[in-house]
Amino acid sequence: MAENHTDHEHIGIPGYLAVFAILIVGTWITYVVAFWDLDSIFPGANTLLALAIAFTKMTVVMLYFMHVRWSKELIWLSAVASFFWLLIMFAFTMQDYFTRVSGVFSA
Amino acid sequence: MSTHADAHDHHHHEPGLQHQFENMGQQEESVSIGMWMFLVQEIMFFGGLFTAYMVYRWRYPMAFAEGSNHLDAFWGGLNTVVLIVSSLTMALTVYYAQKGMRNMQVLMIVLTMLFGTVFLGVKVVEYTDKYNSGLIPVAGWNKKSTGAEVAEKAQAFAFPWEIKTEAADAGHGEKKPYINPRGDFQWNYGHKLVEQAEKGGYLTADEKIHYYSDGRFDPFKFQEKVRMFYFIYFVMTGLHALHMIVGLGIMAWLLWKAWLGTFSALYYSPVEMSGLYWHFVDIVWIFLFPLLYLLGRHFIH
Amino acid sequence: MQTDSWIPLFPESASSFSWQVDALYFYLIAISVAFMIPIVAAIFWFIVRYREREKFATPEEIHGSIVLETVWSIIPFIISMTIFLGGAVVYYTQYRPPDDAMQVYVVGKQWMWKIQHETGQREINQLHVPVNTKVKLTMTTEDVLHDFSIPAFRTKADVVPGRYTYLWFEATKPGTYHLFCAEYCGLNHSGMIGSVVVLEQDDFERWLQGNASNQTPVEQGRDLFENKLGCASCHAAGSGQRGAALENIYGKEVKFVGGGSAIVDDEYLRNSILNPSSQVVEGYQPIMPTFKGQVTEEQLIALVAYIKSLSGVDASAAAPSAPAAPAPAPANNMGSNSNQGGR
Amino acid sequence: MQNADAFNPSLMREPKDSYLTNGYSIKSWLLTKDHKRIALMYLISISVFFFMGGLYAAAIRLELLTPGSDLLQSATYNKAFTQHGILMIFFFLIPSIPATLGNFLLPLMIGAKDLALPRINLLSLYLYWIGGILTLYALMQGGVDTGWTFYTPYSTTFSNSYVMAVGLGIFINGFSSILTGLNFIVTIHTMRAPGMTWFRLPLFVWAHYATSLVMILGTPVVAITILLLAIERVVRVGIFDPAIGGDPILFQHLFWFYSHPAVYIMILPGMGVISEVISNFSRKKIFGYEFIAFSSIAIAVFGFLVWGHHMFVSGQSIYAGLVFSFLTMVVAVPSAIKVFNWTATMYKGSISYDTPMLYAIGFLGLFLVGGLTGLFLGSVGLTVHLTDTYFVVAHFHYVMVGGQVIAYLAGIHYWWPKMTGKMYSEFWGKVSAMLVFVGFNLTFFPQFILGYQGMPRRYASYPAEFQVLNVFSTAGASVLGVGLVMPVVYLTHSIFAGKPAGDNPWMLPGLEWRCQSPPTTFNFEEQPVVTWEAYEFGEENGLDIEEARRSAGRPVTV
Ligand code: HEA
Ligand code: HEA
Ligand code: HEC
Ligand code: CUA
Ligand SMILES: [Cu+2]
Repeated sequence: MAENHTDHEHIGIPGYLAVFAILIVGTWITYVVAFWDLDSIFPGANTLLALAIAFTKMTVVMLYFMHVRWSKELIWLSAVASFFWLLIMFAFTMQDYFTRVSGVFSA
Repeated sequence: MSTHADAHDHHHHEPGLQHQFENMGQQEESVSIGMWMFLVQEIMFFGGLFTAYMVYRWRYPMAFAEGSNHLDAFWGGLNTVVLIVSSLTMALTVYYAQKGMRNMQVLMIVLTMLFGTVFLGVKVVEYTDKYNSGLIPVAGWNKKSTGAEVAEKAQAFAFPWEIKTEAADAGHGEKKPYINPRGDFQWNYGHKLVEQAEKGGYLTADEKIHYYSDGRFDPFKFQEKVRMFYFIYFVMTGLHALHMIVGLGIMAWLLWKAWLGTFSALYYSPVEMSGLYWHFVDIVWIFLFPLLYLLGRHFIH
Repeated sequence: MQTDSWIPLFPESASSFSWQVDALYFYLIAISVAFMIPIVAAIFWFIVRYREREKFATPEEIHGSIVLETVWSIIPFIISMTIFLGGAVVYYTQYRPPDDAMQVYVVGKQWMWKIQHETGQREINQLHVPVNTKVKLTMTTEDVLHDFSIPAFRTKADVVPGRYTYLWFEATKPGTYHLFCAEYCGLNHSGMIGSVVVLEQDDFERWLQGNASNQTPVEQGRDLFENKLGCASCHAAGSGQRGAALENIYGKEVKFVGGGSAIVDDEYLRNSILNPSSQVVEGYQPIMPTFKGQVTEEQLIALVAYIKSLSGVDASAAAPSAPAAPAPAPANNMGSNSNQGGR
Repeated sequence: MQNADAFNPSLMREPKDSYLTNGYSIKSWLLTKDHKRIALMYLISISVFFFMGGLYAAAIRLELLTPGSDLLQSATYNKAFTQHGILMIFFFLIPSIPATLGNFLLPLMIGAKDLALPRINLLSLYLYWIGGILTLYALMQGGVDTGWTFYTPYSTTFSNSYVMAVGLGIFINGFSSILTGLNFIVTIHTMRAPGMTWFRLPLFVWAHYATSLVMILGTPVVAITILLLAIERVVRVGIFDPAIGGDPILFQHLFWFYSHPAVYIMILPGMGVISEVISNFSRKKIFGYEFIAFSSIAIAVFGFLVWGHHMFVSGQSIYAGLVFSFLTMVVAVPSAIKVFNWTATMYKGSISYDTPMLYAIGFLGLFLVGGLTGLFLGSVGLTVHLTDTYFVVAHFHYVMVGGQVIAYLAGIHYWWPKMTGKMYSEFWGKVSAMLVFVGFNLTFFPQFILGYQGMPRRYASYPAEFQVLNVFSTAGASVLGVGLVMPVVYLTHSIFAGKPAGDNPWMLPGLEWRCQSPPTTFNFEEQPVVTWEAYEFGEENGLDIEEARRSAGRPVTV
């Protein structure tokens, strides 16, 4: 922001291209891996891997394309907090579904 | 400290400084925090959909895998790449705006818009294919076909899953003749996964309840779960596409501003903010692609 | 329902665990009073004692006190944990049906409660149960959410379309108690009320005799088939039928116009009634109207049982265990216009 | 930090030149970016919605006078309470304090010329209007009958009322709320005057910061939920429909994910007002400033973890019920901390009995009852009996009407001289405060008893044995209604005939009292520099108390 007026460069064109390369490779890996049966290693492995790659991609986009790396703590905080809140929503909704069968209300 | 400008008088010493601020730094910081708060809001907005996706994918993994297998991973992948490229050009737009390089800025904005449009174009192709194949979950919104083309095959009254099509395996979106006089949702690609899953004992108890009637696999019930997948698919990608369209609008405005040479090393925050928005939309797709198009592929291959 | 309690305005308490709920209630009232009295007293004391004596006075500053803050955070926290634990214990009793309970099936429907006993008796908006006996309700609904609520027993539970929920109680006093629908369900929500009648064991036995189910599902099905729904106008036995012959079709294979065939089973029969045109039997016109939305799940069960009986399949064996409730399959077909045939 | 403003001729106006006189045309109001004008327009709009909601309440109470459904048929009654709930919650209570007092005072309190994003502020007002008009249109067409909670599948497949239009209205209104919250957060971060550190902020500002967090993190979820509901209704397929394997309870999860935190949108600003009023009218620094400030944030954050306590009997798992019950107890603690600190603040103060203070004391008592009965409802075993009865109705009216509405009235009276430059009639103010307090208790206390007796809510007719208490309740509502109409009359009257209030009628140190009443368009002639802590009443902070006593240009209290 204001203080950063001088350091416009951030990572420069080579940097941006590198991030781009990571994204493309990430996409390619996701695509290929989706056809392997990793679930035989442990159930959900496919999902886990796909999401892990997606998270990595998101992180580099946020850090470099969205310049979070050079931003104030507040921006960091809001980025992290929003995912934390998503997590709350997912976790507390799913805790109901995961435990329903064993409960008395079971379907 | 800069001179304060009166509201009635728009000649600022610094370009674009609004009356309520003391200086440019304060304004830029405000705008940037505001934008991030907006993005937080957007994340929660899509979050509701992801929650729904999660619940039902957990409940009906096989139906979701089936549904996802009939999205076209090629087009989806292509679109991912297209969007990533547009993100790159967007990032470069900001870069050139900061450098005050008008021409490169304009070029990058045009490229970004171009890729954005390509993305939407591909979506149109995909949606059309769903329309033609009877995969839009809303009754009456699919292509209506009396099935004259296949009448001779005497399948006019067959159950949909009995219509043999090769498309289930080929899966590259060529049109397959089918009968759908009222344009209903028509899942006619069989239920291979369930057959396999039945053998392998994969099905969860919950799935059994929801796919089975009287202990036997019930294609009707299965079809409805697949339909649910397509509902979620259309809402998620539809909202995403809506965001793309809004994004294109913003980019058009930006293009005009950049053309006029508004942005410089001193004043580029509109470019930066539009960039944040564009990247956000990209990030949503980064998740949509594997979740909708890819998960469950390995069951078949 | 009112009340032999010595506390004024206190509702009848008539189930094995209702005293627990009441105890918890009084515990909470005690806590509330214990907090209200000092706080309100302090407020009154302060506003009187420290009332403004001089306009715009500037009293001495007091900044705060960590000790006090800690004390008044920890004490409420501990107390609130006791409230939670109390609630948890009672909840556990309320929502854990015992295994040895008498079974009753409940189906909610806009705007009535349909109840069927294990022994076949049916009731509407009334539930007769014996005193001092554990009763377990297995409940669902044909349309929207409802809630089976018996205030005197201090328990209730929502009924949810497409799945079963459960409720149990053990009534401790004979009498008649309110039964309410406590989840908003549309127009006549406040009319969806009834009563729970708790009888002495003997009276209950007598009641069972008196109300012995005089119609088995098959009989009920015949009644529907011949009179109420008019199926017989097309399907009556004999020649010249417009509708397909239904005698002895159960378990057989039928062929469809345009190819394809199916084995006739419960699900097929059910589907033929709900979606006749999805599978038109060879040799007939697709003229049978759909009965979707016109027959209830119960009636479907009865119809299927009757049609099976035409093939000599004994449906009555299954009758008692066929609950009034529909199969776990979603009971509500109105909600979806999903086209099941999709031809 | 002297600022060029002081030398800006356009700001060196006659004292009577205020934001109210800066342009009289309709356009100067509709296109204004001035937070104070926007706040006033909000004030008028929410009052309209409040009285419409109140009329529905009157209809409800009249119908419940007798056991049968004689005045209103079920169909009408169902619409009455639904529309009462929707208007009151979405169009009155949620914007009540933030959009009026918050909008007006935040910039004044932190020493800014305006909110950081004035155009966004105006946009939020317009969204509020569009949403409101759409809703009113739907009500005119025939209304909705789903209850304000819109539970599926009734709302998606069974109700044939105007769910779509109202849903859309609420959806749009949601974005108004989001934008307000966004604006506040930005403003509090970037627009504070020099010297106004975080811990010198008035607690009103802290409360609004916490509220804004909830608005931003929660509201979008209800927006998407209502969107899904609307889509499902239109295209007749969706994810909540049990007929195709959807789960109606998922709707409840998503709905309450927002709507529980939303009840804190509905109380935190009120708590902010009460912190101000109690401290200022006891002329004593607030007790435990940091604890009140952080408890607001704690309420906002932990408020997101307890939504399942609205679903104890809905068919969610037993385990989830226990978890949510546990967390509900945890969120009650920060509220307790606040109550204790408020009480302690009055100790050794110099307490005046002006109308705002009377309202604030009323708030303490009523919120206490409302909050404590919240604990009844949070205790899962007890809720199984109490849920969906009048006990719940009484609980939430105690916290919403007894809490927020009364805090709102306290705030309106407290800042009325600042907003209009006029003093209202203290006499009538006190009468109204008394009437509201008495009427309120008479209306809603009997409902606790009714609830424990088992009278279900949303009932147009009820068994005859519940009648006596219902008659009390209706009688109380009439008193309450009169009490609530009175402020409208004497406040309006004061605009035209009230005594001029002066810039600082209560002799308080806050920044908002250090600018002109009513303030000029840019609030401060020169940018203020803050050198004092919040709530310091001494003369050394530039308050000329002696002079004020001498002139005593205001009615002297008891
Ligand atoms: C302003 C709005 C508001 C506020 C602030 C609250 C505050 C609280 N509410 Fe309320 N609530 C509603 C509005 C509100 N509620 C509404 C609208 C509904 C019904 C919705 C519908 O179904 O239509 C509802 C319903 C509702 C339910 C569901 C009832 C049901 O339908 O079955 C529950 C259950 O737990 C609950 C609990 C609580 C609790 C624990 C608090 C706590 O935050 C209260 C904390 C305060 C205190 C505890 C008082 C001060 C403390 C002390 C003096 C010290 C003593 C304290 C301890 C020992 C811990 N509320
Ligand atoms: C901000 C929120 C808010 C406010 C302020 C109020 C205010 C009031 N409410 Fe309401 N209420 C809700 C939110 C609110 N309510 C909600 C969310 C529900 C649940 C809806 C649902 O179930 O979906 C509900 C439900 C509800 C019910 C339960 C209906 C049912 O379940 O069947 C009742 C019954 O007594 C009631 C009564 C009242 C009364 C008497 C007032 C009074 O405080 C109102 C006083 C105001 C006036 C009376 C208007 C001003 C006066 C005049 C215009 C003069 C003319 C009138 C007279 C002289 C009488 N409300
Ligand atoms: C308007 C005349 C008509 C009425 C009324 C009617 N049906 Fe039919 N029904 C038909 C015809 C014609 C067929 C054969 C064509 C088809 O399958 O749609 C048929 C087929 C059936 C079949 C499938 C028979 C088979 O051999 O596979 C069943 C089961 C059935 N009907 C049950 C019922 C029941 C139960 C009712 C009443 C609730 C009913 N029908 C009312 C005309 C009717
Ligand atoms: Cu059924 Cu309310
Ligand atoms: Cu809540």
